[in-house]
Amino acid sequence: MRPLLLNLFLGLIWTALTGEFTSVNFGIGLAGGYILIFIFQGALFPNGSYHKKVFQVVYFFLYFFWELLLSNLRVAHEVLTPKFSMKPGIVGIPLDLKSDLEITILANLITLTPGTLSLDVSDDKKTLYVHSMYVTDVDSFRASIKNGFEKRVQELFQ
Amino acid sequence: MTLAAWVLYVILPLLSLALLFASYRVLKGPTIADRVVAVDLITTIGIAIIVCFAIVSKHTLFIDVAMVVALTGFLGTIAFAHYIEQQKG
Amino acid sequence: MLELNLRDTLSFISLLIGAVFIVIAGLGLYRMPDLFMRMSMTTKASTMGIGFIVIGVAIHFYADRPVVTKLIAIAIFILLTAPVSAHMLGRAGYRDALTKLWSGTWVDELHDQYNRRQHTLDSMDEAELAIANQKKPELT
Amino acid sequence: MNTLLVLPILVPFITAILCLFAWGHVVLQRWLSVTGTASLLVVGLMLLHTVNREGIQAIQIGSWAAPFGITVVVDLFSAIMVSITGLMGLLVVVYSLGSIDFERQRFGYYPLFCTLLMGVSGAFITGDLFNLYVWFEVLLISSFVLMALGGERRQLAGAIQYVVMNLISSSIFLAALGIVYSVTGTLNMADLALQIQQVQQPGIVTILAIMFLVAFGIKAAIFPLFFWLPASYDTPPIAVTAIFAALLTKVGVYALVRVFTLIFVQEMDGLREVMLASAALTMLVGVFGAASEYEFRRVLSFHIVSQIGYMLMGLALFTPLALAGTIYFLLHNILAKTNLFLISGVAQHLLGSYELKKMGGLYKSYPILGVLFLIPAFSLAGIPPLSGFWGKLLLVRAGLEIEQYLLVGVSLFVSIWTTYSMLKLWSEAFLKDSPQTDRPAQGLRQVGITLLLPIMILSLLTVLMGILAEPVVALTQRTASQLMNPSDYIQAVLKG
Amino acid sequence: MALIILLGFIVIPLIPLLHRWLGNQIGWVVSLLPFGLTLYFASYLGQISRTDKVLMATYEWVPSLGVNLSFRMDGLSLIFALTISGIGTLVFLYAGGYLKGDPNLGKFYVYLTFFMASMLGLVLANDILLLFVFWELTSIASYLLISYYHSEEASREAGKTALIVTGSGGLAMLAGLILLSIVTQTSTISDMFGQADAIQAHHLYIAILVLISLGAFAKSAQFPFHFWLPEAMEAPAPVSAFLHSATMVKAGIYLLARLHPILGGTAEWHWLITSIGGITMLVGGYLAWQQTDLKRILAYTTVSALGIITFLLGIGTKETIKAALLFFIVHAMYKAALFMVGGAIDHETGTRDIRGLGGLRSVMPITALGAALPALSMAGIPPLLGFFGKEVIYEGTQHADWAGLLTFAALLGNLFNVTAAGMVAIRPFWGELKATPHHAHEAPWMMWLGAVVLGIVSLGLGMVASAVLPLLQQGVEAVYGHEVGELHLGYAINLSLLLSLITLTGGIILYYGLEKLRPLVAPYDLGKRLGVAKGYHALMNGILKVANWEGRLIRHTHMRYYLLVIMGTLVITMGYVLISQARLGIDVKIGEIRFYEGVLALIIMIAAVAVTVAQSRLAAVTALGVVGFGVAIIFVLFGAPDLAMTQFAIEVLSVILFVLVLYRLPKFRTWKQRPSTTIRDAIFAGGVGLVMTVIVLAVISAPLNSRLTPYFAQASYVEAQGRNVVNVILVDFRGFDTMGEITVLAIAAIGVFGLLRLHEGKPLQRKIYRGFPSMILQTAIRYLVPILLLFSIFLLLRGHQEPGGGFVGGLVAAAAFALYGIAYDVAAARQALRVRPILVIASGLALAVASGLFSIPNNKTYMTSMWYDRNLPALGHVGTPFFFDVGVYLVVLGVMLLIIFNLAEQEETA
Amino acid sequence: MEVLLAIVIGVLYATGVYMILRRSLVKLILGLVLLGHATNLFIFTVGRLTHAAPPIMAEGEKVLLPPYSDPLPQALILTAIVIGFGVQAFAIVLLKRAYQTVKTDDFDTITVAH
Ligand code: NA
Ligand code: NA
Repeated sequence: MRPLLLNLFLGLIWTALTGEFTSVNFGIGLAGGYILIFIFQGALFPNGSYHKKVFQVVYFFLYFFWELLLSNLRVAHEVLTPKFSMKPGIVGIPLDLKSDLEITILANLITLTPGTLSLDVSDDKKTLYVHSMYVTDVDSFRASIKNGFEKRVQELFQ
Repeated sequence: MTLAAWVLYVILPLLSLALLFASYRVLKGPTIADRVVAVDLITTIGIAIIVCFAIVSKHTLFIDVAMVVALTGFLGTIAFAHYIEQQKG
Repeated sequence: MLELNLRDTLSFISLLIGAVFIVIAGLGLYRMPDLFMRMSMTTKASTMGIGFIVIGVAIHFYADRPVVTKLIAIAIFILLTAPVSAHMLGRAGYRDALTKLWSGTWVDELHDQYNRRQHTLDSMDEAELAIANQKKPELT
Repeated sequence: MNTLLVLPILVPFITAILCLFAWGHVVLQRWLSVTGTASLLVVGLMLLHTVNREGIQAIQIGSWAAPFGITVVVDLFSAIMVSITGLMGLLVVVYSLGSIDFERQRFGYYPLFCTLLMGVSGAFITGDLFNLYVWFEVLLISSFVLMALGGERRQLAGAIQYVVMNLISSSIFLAALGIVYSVTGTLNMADLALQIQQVQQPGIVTILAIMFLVAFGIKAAIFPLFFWLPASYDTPPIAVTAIFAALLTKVGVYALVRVFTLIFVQEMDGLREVMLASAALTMLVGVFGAASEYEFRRVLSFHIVSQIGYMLMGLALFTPLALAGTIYFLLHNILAKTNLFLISGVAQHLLGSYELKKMGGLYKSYPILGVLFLIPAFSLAGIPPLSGFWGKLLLVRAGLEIEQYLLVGVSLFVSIWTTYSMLKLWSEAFLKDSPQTDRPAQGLRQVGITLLLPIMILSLLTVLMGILAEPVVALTQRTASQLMNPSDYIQAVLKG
Repeated sequence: MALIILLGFIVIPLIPLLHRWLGNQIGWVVSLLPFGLTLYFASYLGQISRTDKVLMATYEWVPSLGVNLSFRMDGLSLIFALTISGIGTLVFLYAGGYLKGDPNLGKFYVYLTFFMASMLGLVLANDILLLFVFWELTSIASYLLISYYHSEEASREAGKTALIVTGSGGLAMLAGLILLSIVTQTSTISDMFGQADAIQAHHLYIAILVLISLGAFAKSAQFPFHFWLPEAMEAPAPVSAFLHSATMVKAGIYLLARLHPILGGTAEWHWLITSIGGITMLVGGYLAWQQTDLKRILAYTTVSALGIITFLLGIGTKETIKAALLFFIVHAMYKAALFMVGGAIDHETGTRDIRGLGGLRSVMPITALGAALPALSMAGIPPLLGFFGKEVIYEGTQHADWAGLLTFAALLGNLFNVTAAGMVAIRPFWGELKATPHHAHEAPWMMWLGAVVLGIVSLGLGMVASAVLPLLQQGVEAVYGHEVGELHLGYAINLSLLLSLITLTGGIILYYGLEKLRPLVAPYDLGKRLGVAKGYHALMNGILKVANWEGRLIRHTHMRYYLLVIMGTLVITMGYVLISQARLGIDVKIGEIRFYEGVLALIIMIAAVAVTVAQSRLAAVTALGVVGFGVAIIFVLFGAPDLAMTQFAIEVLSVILFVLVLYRLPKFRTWKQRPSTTIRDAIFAGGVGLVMTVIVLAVISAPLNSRLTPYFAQASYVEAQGRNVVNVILVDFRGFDTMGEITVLAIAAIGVFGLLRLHEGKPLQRKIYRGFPSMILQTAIRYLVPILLLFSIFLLLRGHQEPGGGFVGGLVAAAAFALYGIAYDVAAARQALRVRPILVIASGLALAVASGLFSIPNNKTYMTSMWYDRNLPALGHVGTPFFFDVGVYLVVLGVMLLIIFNLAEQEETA
Repeated sequence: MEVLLAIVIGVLYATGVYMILRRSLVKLILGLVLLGHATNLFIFTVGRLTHAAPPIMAEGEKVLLPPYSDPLPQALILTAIVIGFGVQAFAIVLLKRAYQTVKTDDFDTITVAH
């Protein structure tokens, strides 16, 4: 499943790059992608499967961009005003997500949101450590992550 | 004034300003990670300058350059990060 | 600005927003007191900034489909890679003994879980979470 | 014909590539490189034959007419140099078979050796100044690696100095190329010869000439740019030193001769005094350095410097006879000096040291080796009728003809001190009794034919080049007259 | 004639074989050669002496230089040739006895034959350069023979001294000979004879005369070069007899005689040659009788005799020339004989100190006879030939200008000879038999034969003196250059006879007063006072001191100072040109500088300065990265996208390299340097910068009229099928450059590989690297790697038309694998690549080379591009440049991976 | 801009030369890299600057129409950059090895070793 998707994805990128939206070109992109995936299959897909959730994806992205914009404005304010009002801290978030991909997406989303930064994942992949500029309360911070991004990522992959 | 001129006289100077800030951090540090963060930002600003320059020059070719910068710049940062960790061994 | 048509105006506004975000990222890098906050600022502000700039350029070259796709590719690529490099750098920075957390950093739950010798990182068990939840920031 | 002209580059290159494919199969690499170098020799001789008969040959790589593409041009000078490169390559590779340790062979010795030859040949046959830079870099990087390969302490120290000097030389060369293009709009050497006369800013041309003099002067190891050589040449395995001694500084000399006879002819007036002084000082510092040394290879290394002085002398005198002298000297020196290095390697093999104080007794135990040593040693000292004599004769005569008495005096004085050094080597390593009484005498048979054969051939050639000097002298004179009349060269390149 | 001369050289290789077969019997067999030669030359006696015939033979040798194998046998040559071969025969025999049992006897005969052949060549050469060749060969032979006992340091040193001294003279002579040939436009001696007037009028005449004389003086041990000859007595006796008395040391005299018709007859000649000869004669004689070593006495008398002959040649009248030649013959015979006797005594008794010798006539009667006859000849006692030798000398000096002075000088010189004759031939044999280290016996026949024969010949010729006249006549005419009228030799009562008597008496008195006189003159020891030998060694040591000083300087000077020298050379010369050439005409308008350009320039400059002041290595590396990045942006701004791409990619990889290498190295000491050093370096550096800035401004002041670019603009698409002109240049117009370039990369990678894997000549084990994996990175990488690879192929394929190409493509591909290696580990990345990087490199190089070969079957030059007519999907128009670019791609990929993988693996061992 | 670039080039040369005159080998190599940048920029500048006009033809054109940046210096610099990189890579590793073997970063100690 996932290899196939990746293959399509690569084919699309190829056509996008070459800028020639012809069937032949797409075919070549597919073939090229197939070859690449074939060669590096073992390295790329040791296990796991891929679930397709197009609508969730769209919704998810919209949500994400909104969050991104908001928090960007917040830090912009922080930088542009002379006084610092940060309450930074590093907080461990217990994870319900299981797969590497899910955790990675979550971590990256957190990082992309200004003010927060995924520092590390524990070796047993059960805790994500996040640095945030605004931790007024550890508990509620944890909850905001869990109810925000984590929930949505979970939905995406169910 | 055309868009190219606006880019030339507004956008590129702004980006240069950001470049100055970032350069300050490269020189100042204090830790190597700080410098790398700054270089990373410089790379990003570089990408911005290049794509904007495509407007100024009316040559879309420069966007390809930006792609190369984006792809390889990532490698640079990762490598740095990786070896900052290695140092602790 | 009067000489610009609507498309150019949109394009310019987008570019301007992007450029401002990038300047903010630069300023953040300049001003913020520790590595993690500098990273917090720059990784996203710049991502945001580059996003808007790419959009602005894409609007300008809207007719040139390969160019637009390339620009989108750049944006996506940055979106994909920026957090990964931030994570890597942040982790490395944290593990680097020279990196100092800002004095205002009031909680560090990672500290006790990370074994500097073995480079192992434990997760937080229930008990630790419970204790941690009691923490409140000191008022400064 | 067309293809023959690129073979000096392609033959060693393809050999190197095949060696890379044969990575891990040292025996195969050995055969490949012997075959490849032998082929290079054949190619060189064929070129020499062709050029000798039909005049200067030029081809345009990729069929792009000069000056737009890259021209390969072979005149007598080039053909001679390619031939000698092939010869030395073959002999030193054979010597390497028995002298380079297995580990070095395993880590790319042979392909590197071939790319070195490729770069050297390329430098000799290219007709394009930037392309010359490229081949220089090919031979330099090969030499860097060969010098450092093995990673012994002394090697690394030597290599660092060698690398640094050459990088600086390359920087100067490159910057000069930028200026060349900027003021003439061309890179083709023949075209450049014409365009440089149109340059309205003569000061710039002088600066260019100085830059080339310095850039190539570093590579050729002339005064005051020579010191990297004695600091580094005694550090790698002897076969490597030998091939370096044979070819590398000589490429620098070749380049100096080429640009100053073809391109900066006008600038010779202004730079001549500088070159004459540099030639004299190069001879002197080299020979004095050698006199102060008591290590076999270091003595020889300093003599490389000294003899570069003679070659520069010929260029600085700038008469057909003098240039013939330079070329003759070049050839003679390649044969004799390489041979001496090879012999020093055998001596080390037998006695376990290059330190003259610890050596001795070789003549008693291995009289044949002694004879083989005396031939190149006396030749280097200019003793007739060995090859060195004719080189000296040509240069001295050329100098006297144009009344450069002081320089001639210096060259003769240096010749005496060369004799002194050679006698020192002979006396210390061969004549005196070995101080190491505990070391069991090894038979010369244990040295192996791969070590002795190249030495024998070189000694034989040194003798032949002296006794049957006429063909060589005549050839160098024709070569010199070709160089002094660049119009043939220019025409051959630009006619299409 | 040439064959006869070559005969000696041809025989040489046979001698070691002969020695192996015949052992100690080799002596008399080898002697057949000189004996045969003697007969050969003797056969010309009649022809030459009777008919004025001059035999000539010329073979081309190096006609390009006008040097020919030109030989000439006239009276002078024949006198010398006969002496050489005749005495040679006796010495060859003698050596067989003297060195009997010596394992190196074969070698000895090789040298001796080599010498004889060379010496014959010298006296028969009719070409001054050919003569010089043989001249040098005799020096070499002499060297080899003097250092024959090479285990002895004294022998080695003596040989070296002899060679250096005669060699130095030889080089001066070479210069003189070349000048002579420049003046006369020939190097053939006989062609010069007619040009004497022109030569002597030439402004170079003095130089020629002095230079050639220097050579002759050094070779013939004339003052002040005489000191090498006594030192050369370290050689075995046959050598002393042959080379250092009879023949080789006469070469200088031969040369003066030979060139007398060309150079002689002038006041300069007279003064120079006569005075040097006279001084030598007196110094040699005076020093001779102060010696106690038999061979040294003989050596100094030889010096003296050489002085006499030179002196006579200097005077240059026909009488003195006659005297010189006759004395040459006389001296050769008696001195060779006496050296052989001396050798025999040494051989038999084990000592050469005359104070320890006496009464040997009883045990060595034949040797005593062999000594007596030559000694009588030496003392000038009739009826031996020596008598005439002395007579003609006085006859000559009496009739020259300054007759009184010259005659007195000759008398003194001869007087010493009489004394010396007594010392060597009477002292050891007469009186009481003294105990010696060896118990003396008569020498074997081979060792006395020579002396006896020479003595008898002296006697015989003395009794029939007219026998030598015909030859002497030809010799004198050859030297004098004109007919000289008929010569005479005979007994007559005249002033000469009186002088001879005075000489004899004085000599005898001196001989008897010797023991008393020696301590008297000791305080005025001329030998020590003059100290020429000391002077020579002091000179050599002085030069060696300079050399050692230089050697130390070079060994102990830091490389950095050399760099400073180079920078200084450049700055000063170029600065001088810039300042002195006002014509540079810098004419650049400051023009518009855009704000962002200014900022960029500023950032580059600040970063560059930051590199120099950075406190940590990685700080410097990051600053350097900023410089590179800035340069790349400049490339963007000025229309060089390909350049910018490459610069960016290379910059990233450079940073990785630096990080890989530097970060794990322990902290280094920082080197405190004195402020003065820093300032000095800063000034030099600033100078270089300033010069380069000025050059830029100067160069761009004139318009650039490129010959090439308009062509590229026209032909790039039409003829080379590419829209990206830079790429077309790289893979087609100047593809040859690129071929070299990828070779450089390949070699560098192999070099890195070798450096990392070989340490102190031994292989290092590859360390399996274990990093600190990040799950996040690994997950992201799985998606990024294919994208990067795809992008790299994209860059490769479209490079010919748009920015990109094999190089950047390869770099991006390498980046993909490098990322994979970081995220997982190197082993995984190697596995992902599947092929060894070195094979990727090899394939790339092979493809690049092969792409150029397609044109060859089509009869086009190498690398001529060939295009497939039809468009292929995705690839578009395919041609050989495309394959070339694929080769580049593979090479770059392989190179980067070879370097990065190995560096990363080595990390662990750092 | 040419004047400004000329100054930048001067500064790069000056800093590069200054660095290669230091005692530290690391600095030496950094200096060589700076010299490399200086040289590339030097060639670029003396090959004349043209604003924003890459020597690449637009789709459909058959010849390159002026104004365009001179492609030849670009190609030359590209070659020089790549060659410089190769040499630099080797030099860096040489430095590493030298450090590991000689145990010092001191250029003086290394070069006066006999
Ligand atoms: Na050399
Ligand atoms: Na040194």
